Amino acid sequence: MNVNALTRHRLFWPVAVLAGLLLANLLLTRGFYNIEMKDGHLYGSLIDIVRFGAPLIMVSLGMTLVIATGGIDLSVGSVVSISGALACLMISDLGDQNAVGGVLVAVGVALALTLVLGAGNGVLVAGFGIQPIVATLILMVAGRGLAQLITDGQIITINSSPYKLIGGGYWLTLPFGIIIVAVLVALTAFLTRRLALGLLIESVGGNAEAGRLSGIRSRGIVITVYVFCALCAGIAGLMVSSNVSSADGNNAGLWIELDAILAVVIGGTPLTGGRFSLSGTVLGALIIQTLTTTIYSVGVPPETNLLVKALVVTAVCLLQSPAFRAKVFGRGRPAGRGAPPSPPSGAPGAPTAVPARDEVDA
Amino acid sequence: MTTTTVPMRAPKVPRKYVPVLVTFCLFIAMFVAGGIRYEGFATGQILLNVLVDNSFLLVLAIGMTFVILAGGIDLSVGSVVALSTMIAASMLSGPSPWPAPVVMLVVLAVGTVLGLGMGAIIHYFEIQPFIVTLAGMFLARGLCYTISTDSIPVSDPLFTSIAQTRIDLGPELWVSPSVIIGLVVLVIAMYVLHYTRLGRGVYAVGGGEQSALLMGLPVARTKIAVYTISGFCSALGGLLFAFYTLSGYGLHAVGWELDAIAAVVIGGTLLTGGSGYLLGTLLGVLMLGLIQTILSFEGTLSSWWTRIFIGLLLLVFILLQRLIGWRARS
Amino acid sequence: MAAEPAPILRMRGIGKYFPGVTALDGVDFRLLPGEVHALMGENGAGKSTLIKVLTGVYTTDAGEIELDGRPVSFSGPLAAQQAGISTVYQELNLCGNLSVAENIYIGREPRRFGRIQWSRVRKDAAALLSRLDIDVDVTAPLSSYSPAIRQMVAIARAVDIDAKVLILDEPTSSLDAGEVAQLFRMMRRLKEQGIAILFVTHFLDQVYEASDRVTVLRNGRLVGEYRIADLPRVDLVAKMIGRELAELERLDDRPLARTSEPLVEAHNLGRTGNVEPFTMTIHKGEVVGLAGLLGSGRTEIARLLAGADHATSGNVRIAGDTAALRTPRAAVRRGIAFCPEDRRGQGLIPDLTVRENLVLALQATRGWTRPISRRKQDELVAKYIAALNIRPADPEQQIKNLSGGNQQKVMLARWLILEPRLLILDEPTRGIDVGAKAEIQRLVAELSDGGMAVLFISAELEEVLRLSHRVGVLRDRKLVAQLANDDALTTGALMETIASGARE
Amino acid sequence: AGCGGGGGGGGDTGASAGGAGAGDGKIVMGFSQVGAESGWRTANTKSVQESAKAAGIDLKFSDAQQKQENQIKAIRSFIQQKVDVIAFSPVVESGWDTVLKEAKAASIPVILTDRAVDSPDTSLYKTFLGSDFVEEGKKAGQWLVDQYKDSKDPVKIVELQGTTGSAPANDRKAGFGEVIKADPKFEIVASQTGDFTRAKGKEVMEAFLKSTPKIDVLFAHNDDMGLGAIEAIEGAGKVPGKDIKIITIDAVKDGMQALADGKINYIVECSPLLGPQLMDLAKKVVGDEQVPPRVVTEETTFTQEQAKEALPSRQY
Ligand SMILES: Nc1ncnc2c1ncn2[C@@H]1O[C@H](COP(=O)(O)OP(=O)(O)OP(=O)(O)O)[C@@H](O)[C@H]1O
Ligand SMILES: Nc1ncnc2c1ncn2[C@@H]1O[C@H](COP(=O)(O)OP(=O)(O)OP(=O)(O)O)[C@@H](O)[C@H]1O
Ligand SMILES: [Mg+2]
Ligand SMILES: [Mg+2]
Repeated sequence: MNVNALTRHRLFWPVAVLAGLLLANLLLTRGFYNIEMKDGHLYGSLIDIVRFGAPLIMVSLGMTLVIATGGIDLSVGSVVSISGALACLMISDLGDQNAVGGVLVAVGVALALTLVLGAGNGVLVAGFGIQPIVATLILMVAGRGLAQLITDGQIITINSSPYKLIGGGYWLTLPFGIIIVAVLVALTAFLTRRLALGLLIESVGGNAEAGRLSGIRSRGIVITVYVFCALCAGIAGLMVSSNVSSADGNNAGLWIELDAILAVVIGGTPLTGGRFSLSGTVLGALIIQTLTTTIYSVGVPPETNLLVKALVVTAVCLLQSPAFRAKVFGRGRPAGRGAPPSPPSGAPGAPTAVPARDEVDA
Repeated sequence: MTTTTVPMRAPKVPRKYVPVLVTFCLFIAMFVAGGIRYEGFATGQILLNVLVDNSFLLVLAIGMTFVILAGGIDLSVGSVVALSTMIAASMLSGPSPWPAPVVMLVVLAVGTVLGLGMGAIIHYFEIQPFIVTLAGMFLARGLCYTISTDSIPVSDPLFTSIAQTRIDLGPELWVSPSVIIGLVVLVIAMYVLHYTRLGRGVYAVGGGEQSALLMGLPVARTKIAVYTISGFCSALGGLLFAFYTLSGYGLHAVGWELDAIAAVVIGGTLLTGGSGYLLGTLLGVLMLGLIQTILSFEGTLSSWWTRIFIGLLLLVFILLQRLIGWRARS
Repeated sequence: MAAEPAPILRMRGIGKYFPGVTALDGVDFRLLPGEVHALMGENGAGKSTLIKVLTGVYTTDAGEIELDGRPVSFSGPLAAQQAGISTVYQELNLCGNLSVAENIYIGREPRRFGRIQWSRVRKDAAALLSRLDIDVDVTAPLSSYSPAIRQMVAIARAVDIDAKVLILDEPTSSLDAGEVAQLFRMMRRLKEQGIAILFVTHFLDQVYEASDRVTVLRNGRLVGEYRIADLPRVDLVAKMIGRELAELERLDDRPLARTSEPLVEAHNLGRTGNVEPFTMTIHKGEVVGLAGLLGSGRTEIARLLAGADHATSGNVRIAGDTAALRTPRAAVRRGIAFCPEDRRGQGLIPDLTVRENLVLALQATRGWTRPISRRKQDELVAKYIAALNIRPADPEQQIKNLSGGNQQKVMLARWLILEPRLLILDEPTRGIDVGAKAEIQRLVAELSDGGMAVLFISAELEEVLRLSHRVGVLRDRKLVAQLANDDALTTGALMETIASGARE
Repeated sequence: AGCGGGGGGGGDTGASAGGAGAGDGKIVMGFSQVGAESGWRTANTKSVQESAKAAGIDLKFSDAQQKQENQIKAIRSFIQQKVDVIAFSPVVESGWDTVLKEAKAASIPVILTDRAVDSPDTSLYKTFLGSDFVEEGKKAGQWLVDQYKDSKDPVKIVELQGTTGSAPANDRKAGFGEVIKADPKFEIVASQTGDFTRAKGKEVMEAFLKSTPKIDVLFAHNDDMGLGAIEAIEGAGKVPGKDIKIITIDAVKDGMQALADGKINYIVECSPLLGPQLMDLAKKVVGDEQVPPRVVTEETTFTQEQAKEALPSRQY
């Protein structure tokens, strides 16, 4: 594959940005690439990125499918807090918090609740035809209240080693969260790419009416996707609460919906629905988490955190934009994009460009 | 609720106004319900207070309506409000404060330029508005903190007098100057949307950018214009908020972008663009404000029940809006 | 030959290259003032691309353009419009969310002191449309009208713009004979005013009726420019497809309506406000054509039978069983396939590839748990790309990059793959070139011989007559007659029925 | 953003005194709370609600969801409802003059709790009841200075700040910085916001541990971030409280437990239990009695030994 084809690959720029961020750390952060064995598990900044990034990847994964159907789910942050809160509440009520059975029940109940919440979103969107952003806004607002209702506004602290495993533990030297994420990403990839779910989702998102006339049960698909998204958020919620062995109804998953949407979009899935890219989403989430970790490690003063973030996000998007590369780095823009056409530069005997006057007189 | 009259009246109005009408009737129904339930609720001033307390949100939502009608979205509005209050407060304080009118102009200019920049990036580099304005949101909020992490009080006489002026409308009825500003902006915006080419272009671009381009409409100008308008409205909203609170603070207006979007969408505007009315946006803002008012009259809700209650009210409202809308159409 | 006037428009050596596709290569083109110039070529020949390059939608990769003797390069349709080139593009480009009147005047509304005068917009639009014999509510949103009406609105908009050059890319593909006659009358009037008209169509009759000269493209290259009077039809076709077409063969005379077992029996099926209750039976292996004017309700009947709309009265029996066709899915499962007329709005999934668009309906019926293996997909796709001669023959090309006619073929293939019992085709040959049209007609005939029932809707009466065993005639959303396609039935007779009512 | 976060404890919240109007002689108090953004805040809310009940005061409670405009709206509506006294914890310091003037015009006395407002016109409110965040920061710094007064070696400090821009974060940072800057051996080597939450506290601390070669002391603006950081420190194979000394603020139950367990070295208390004092003040204010313009809550500091003693009797 030549360089040109490589740069044209849809994931080239996200990968390049991630590499750039990692490279920046090589220069700026001491020991960023050190990976040691500590107490039988891997330890280092790179491991941290995946470990703390795991919940974001989970949420973004579900979000990708929702966005592919042309929707959006603002309620994921609330679902994160609800699932963590419920699981921790149930575990804190256990006589023996280390009982695997009890923990499993708690996890099961919490996830079951997220399924119900997701179905609620799905029904509002697909059944009642409410615009996704408002439909999920309802749960976004009410859900946090629900989480606080569950925790009674306090932070529930638990002490359960089986539960701790989910988000804070290790298995086979690897953080367990990473394994969960890997399994779920693989499963999603299987369902969408090996089985035909992906095609149907992309059709619903690309042109819902055409999908309907082709005999796709689009309502069912849309509901399924919201349920899946809530489930992913629920698992992320378990990870977050397990990582700190406590449930914080108010702060868990706060603003994660924005980060997740950002990850999806950086990964190359358009918000208008249609084509989606799971690998792009994972990359996008990793970029965001690497950026966060970098900000912490490099010693950026907290007041400028957001400026750095704004800068990097803008840079990623500009690099990814073919129009930007064409305009700034010269031609090389894949031809054939419709709007907006730019006049040919330096054509021999340059013709007089006819400028667009602002208005045509009637 | 007393909404049964809606389907009977609806068929007489053109179909496209049905959503706005339904929203209006639901708003009235909710107000009446509040009046029945709470003592001292059903007064004119309560209604006016909703305006007084939400004039800045109204202005934001107006800008947002332009953007959403054109098929875009603007997440930066809340941060730009914060930045505006911050610029205003920091310029008005300190050893040598600037004159207030100059400050206002600077604030409006900064907001407008930010909007213009984002619009240009969105259009010329073909990047999704969601990320560009999200970056704008980070940027504006980040700039706030670089100005100061503290809140800065405003003691400028002009600002203070605007803040504390009451315009009497009758016995025990008053509004603030901000309400007048908000309503003036609303009227101008309605005029622009319905009686100028720019406004119609906004609808056309929202209906289909490619189509609009092939029809020979000035798509670039229109797209950039809506973000510029939104930037201006955010800055103006920021000024109104600075009047309201007489302070500048980097943590002001967190999450307002969602409030503004919600107001617009509740008002019946389609997020996909091309369909909706500013009157709906006004109703959406009033609706959100009314929910807040009901909450404060409810008085005994704990914090989380407050949130759940807001969610439930929204849900009921939106479901009714939807179902009545369906019935009225069919 | 009289001295030719200087061309108003001249394109030289135009090249346009898309990744993997050469759409145009060294094409010359000129347009004289006061002429109607036809641009001909097979699907994918590059006609629309040439128009888009000319009007600045695409940038040129090679070559130059002169308007009125001055070199130009437009930054976009707006600039082209301002320079006096008014265009109706092939993909209807109007805004469905705006009113009909607004679609005609947007961007150039009459204003006073900067304020749009809505009453004038409405009045002028109504007047303009009534001159074209279109009777619609100009304040209703355009999306509530059928593609044909939208097409007429687009034309109305284009001719109303003060222009030196008028470009019409397949304006007639969804119009019926009456509308076409209207259009031609208007074109003649404009021509007399000295306006140059570039006109793309796949109908040879129309080319010979309306145009003065013709430019033929093949595979993105110029074949030649001819005076239409000097070029017999067979030669024109030969130049377009690069070989002699083995005559536009007459399909075997269709046998009379088959009396085999009924497949679909609609009894008093209707939908208030859309189509009055009708009773109709379609037998196995039978092709039923539907004829009628614009908005006469053909599409509505198709949609009812396909489960795309709910019926408000009546019932349907399929192969003897009562069937509730509540959703398209229910219809598809009972073997009814529906290829809608609105390709862009209801057919294509623009971002997906040709392959994915092609297998979509089949996959939908199988459900997501039973994927079609990639090998099977490739097989099917290869088969239909070859059968319908879809170009470029690249299954992984995004469908939005295909030419209009090729998109239509993919849509058709999506339903053929299903091997349904009843195939409903609403304007399937719209925008399809002569060769491919004959191909599709033969295919339909073959399928019906194989036992498939077909409901065939087309604005072209000849086509309806050529294919159908029986013709249903609609007027004012009412099925007024069902005629056996015997020798007595001619297009003339059919027109008469459409115009006057039942001939039972 | 709150004074802090965290805390265990349970209990019910139903504080609705039934059907009381202004007419039956009961004092009606309108209370506008910032929100429920932390356990600290919830404990604060609960304390207010419970003591109102105990004191026989009819409480109208309104939650502002961390928005100043909501608080202003709530105060306006209290004025409209003609309550006897208004109390509120301001979200921010600035911007209250307008609405407080309205209250003054309606002759409704106002009590500030938890945080002050920066209005120059002190006649707008009767009194301010609450902690002094700067003082808290200073206490934390003072302990540190005392601990290391005999050592000459440089002391490397990392700081976990609260939510950027929030008053407690700004003030605690300032107070702490002011005290330690007296001696150049104290150096803050890294400082980052942990948003007052355990999760962020852990995440940031993990990054500090890797990027900063030597950390002697951690100063966290609240217990929760400290608790998160403890997990990170343990994960890195170090011993919290020994290898890295930890100072936090708040003294919620989980924090006190960790202090008693030796994982935290010092906690500065920031008490949320303002309710009883508030009700006393309210009664006095309504009864036109004189009240001091500033009432500082009774707060203390805890060492590990003190924590062990105090732990059993902690309310939250
Ligand atoms: N944006 C694009 N990207 C890639 N290929 C394109 C694009 N647009 C057009 N093409 C290709 O260019 C060729 C010419 O297409 P064009 O639309 O000009 O054909 P046409 O002559 O108008 O055909 P039809 O009669 O079917 O409308 C086709 O092969 C088409 O697939
Ligand atoms: N001339 C007209 N005047 C008013 N409304 C019309 C007219 N033509 C079409 N319509 C509208 O368009 C809708 C679509 O009609 P329909 O698609 O059933 O017609 P059709 O017979 O399929 O003709 P075609 O598809 O060629 O337009 C009709 O229900 C009607 O509302
Ligand atoms: Mg074409
Ligand atoms: Mg039709």
